Amino acid sequence: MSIDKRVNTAADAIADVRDGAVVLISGFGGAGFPNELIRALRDRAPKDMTLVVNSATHRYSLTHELLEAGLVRKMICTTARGRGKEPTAFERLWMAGKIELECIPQGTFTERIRAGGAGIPAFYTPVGLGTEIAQGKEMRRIKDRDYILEYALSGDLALIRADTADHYGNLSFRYAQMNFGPVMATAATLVVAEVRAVLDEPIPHDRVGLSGVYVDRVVEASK
Amino acid sequence: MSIDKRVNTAADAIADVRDGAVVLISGFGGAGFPNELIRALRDRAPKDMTLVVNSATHRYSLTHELLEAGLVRKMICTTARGRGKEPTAFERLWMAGKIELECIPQGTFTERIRAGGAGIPAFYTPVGLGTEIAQGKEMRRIKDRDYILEYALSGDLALIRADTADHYGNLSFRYAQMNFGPVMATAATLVVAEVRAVLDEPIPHDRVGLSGVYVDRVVEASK
Amino acid sequence: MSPQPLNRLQIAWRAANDITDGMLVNLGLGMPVAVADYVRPEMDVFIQSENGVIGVGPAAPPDQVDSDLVDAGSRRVTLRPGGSFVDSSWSFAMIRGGHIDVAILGAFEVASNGDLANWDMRLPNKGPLIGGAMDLAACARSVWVLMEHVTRQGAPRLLNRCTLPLTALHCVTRVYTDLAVIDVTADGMLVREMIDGLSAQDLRDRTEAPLNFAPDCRTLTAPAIALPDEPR
Amino acid sequence: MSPQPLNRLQIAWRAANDITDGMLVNLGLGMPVAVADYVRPEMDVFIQSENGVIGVGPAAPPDQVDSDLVDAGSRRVTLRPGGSFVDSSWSFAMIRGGHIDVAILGAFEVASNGDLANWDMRLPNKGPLIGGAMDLAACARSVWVLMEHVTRQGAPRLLNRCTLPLTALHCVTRVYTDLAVIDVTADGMLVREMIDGLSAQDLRDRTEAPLNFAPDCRTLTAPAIALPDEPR
Repeated sequence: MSIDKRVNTAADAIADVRDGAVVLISGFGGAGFPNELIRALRDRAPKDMTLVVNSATHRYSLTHELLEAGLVRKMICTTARGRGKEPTAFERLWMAGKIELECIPQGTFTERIRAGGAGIPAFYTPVGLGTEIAQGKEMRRIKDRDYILEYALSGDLALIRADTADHYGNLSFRYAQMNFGPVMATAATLVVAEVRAVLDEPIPHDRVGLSGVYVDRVVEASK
Repeated sequence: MSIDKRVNTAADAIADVRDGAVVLISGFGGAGFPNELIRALRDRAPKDMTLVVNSATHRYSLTHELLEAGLVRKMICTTARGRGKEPTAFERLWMAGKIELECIPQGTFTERIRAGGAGIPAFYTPVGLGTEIAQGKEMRRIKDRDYILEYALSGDLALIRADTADHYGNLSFRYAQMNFGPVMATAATLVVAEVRAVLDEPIPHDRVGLSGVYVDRVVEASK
Repeated sequence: MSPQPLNRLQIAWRAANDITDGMLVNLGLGMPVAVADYVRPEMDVFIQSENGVIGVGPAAPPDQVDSDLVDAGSRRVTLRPGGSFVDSSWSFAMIRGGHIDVAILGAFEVASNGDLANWDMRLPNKGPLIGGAMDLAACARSVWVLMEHVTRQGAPRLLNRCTLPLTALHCVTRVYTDLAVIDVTADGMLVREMIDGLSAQDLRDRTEAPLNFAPDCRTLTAPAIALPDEPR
Repeated sequence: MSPQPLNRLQIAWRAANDITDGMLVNLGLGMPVAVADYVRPEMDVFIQSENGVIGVGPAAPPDQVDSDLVDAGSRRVTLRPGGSFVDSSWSFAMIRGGHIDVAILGAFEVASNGDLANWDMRLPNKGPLIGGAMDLAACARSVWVLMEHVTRQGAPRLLNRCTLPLTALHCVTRVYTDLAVIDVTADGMLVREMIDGLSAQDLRDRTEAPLNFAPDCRTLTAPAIALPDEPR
């Protein structure tokens, strides 16, 4: 067992993240939030981070703790609106002009991240054409239809949540838990996965949802 | 059971293919060739087809029968060289000037097909830069590196091979069998899958390798 | 008897009636989600959700709730037979690639050329919410809109031009409101159905966009469906 | 004693010795495939194959052959512990995205600036074969080339400029031949190891590209490895 990506604590797993880091965080629709890693990141408290996360503040996610701790300089997301009438942690900072926002279509969000991990520096998409999203972006006509040019997105650190891991870093996911996890893992320099359980045996090949070649560290959630 | 994509024979499954069709055929490294569908296509004998297939003639595939029957006008592939000293069916036609060839890098091949199925009309890639592949293609510098522009590729018919299917068209694959099957299924107007076994019950969600929403017809291989 | 507008669930019911066998459908937040409850039982339909569910089933009963089995709106759901899951890159490849037969979306405004505004009401103190709306609107084969015909203030939502930020251009193919069912055609808006007791002029009074009426324009009806006492 | 060039398997052995723990490696057809047999046992290495195998194991014993468990060269293989499979789009996203630590490739020619020609010898009667070579050469973090130092006709393969069609520009980082191990640096080719009994001038005579010699240039040695009687 030469390759062993298991780490004891969430704190250890993110100990070397630096100020200014671009951090990708998985989770969507209530599933797949690496909340123990997010809390460890808050405790580690790197400054001026850029977060790449679907929802700026989601009620099942702890990203609001990073925001409230004043650690986030910029948010790249697809949803920055809270549900209730009360403004969210993000909305308060944003209205106060204390945080930069890049709110983009969800398919463009995930495709830009995939591109970042797949060696595609830029691609054309029809999504956002004729809307605010297209402002300032290059347009191009291809076969009688107009498209806008979007660029790859990648980061320094990806925090993702899965169901199980093995010591090779292979991950399995449950139901709709995977969402942005796999693409984010392809697009970050350091990839840390929080899982329900780290297994002693390798995950069978047909249960691997993301190969361990993309994962640097795995940590078992405490609960 | 309202949705039922099962078809009795390979001949029925490809009965409506037309002359001039662009046909995507899965298979790579000996696995995933839909050979009964290929033979049915030869018997159906549409003319002037364009084949989109990794290997122009592979010793485990029957594409050579389409070539020998004179049904192929153009080949889009990544490998057009046979193993032995004897020229392959493709090489004979090609040397005689009877077939058009577009031989491209394999990653560009699969990414162009993915793009065709994913609504991306074009993308930039570093692959092929400075080679014959780049000739006549648009180049662009992005962040200090040069890239070439590649366009999406899609077709009229995809023939793919899988292990099992259910009546919804869901497919499961064995080992390295999937290769080009999933992306090809996203990029063709009509998708036909040949499988070892059509199951009576739906494939469990965590065994589905390709969702049936991409598959129009499934047929059980006779052997 | 004064004309009786449809309620939200009746609008969803009416849209559900146009769903045909084997369709792959995406349902937006709000009114569209209710469409699932009214798809005719003989129809075999797959509902896709942006977070990667292919084949969303009914809401999970309390004893079957699983926090990993959710839809894009964070509802705890079930999976229908034959359903499966993909990651977000596959989910949006499916959407952007034109594999969704119908996206059923809520809207603030629809223009007579099919332009849609449904993502940003410019509310004070609230951030933007795009989510998957732009991908769905721009790339689904058909886009059906479900909305009240006019705003709470009585202003029309079917306009010559949208005033709110656009979601996508020329995308809406059909609109279901509490008053009418309207196709968006190359020649503008064509009323297919209208509730009983409403005149063409009544509808035009509530609509900024020019309206044509189909020669076979029918009465828009729906069974009685009670609204739950839901917090909005 | 005249200098004893390495045979094909000894070249593979020598390259295998530079593989370090945890590397993700892709092995090209021909000589590179043999590298797998000589990776030091204490190294834990994943071999990726373009057809979607992550963790290619040894060739399948006759009683375990499975026609669906193959590598990109159609060899019937096994899967190592912790291995898994992806489809071609993921496989090449992995390659093009720079996730392969080392691609070990055969070659016809390498230029002193690292240009590689390995896909088309312009043989009469034979079609082109690109496969995954261009993706691997252009995008792997390191590209190691394994080849005979000169052609069968005695012409050098390490050139000022490639004469055959290029595979990728400036990509080769290291070359293993039957005579030497050579790094391709920003300052040209740097000889790291050379077989016993060969002089610097002897090597230069067999090389068109200018050669620098590392101050600590060592003797290239390998254990005796017999070539099988293989049909080539």
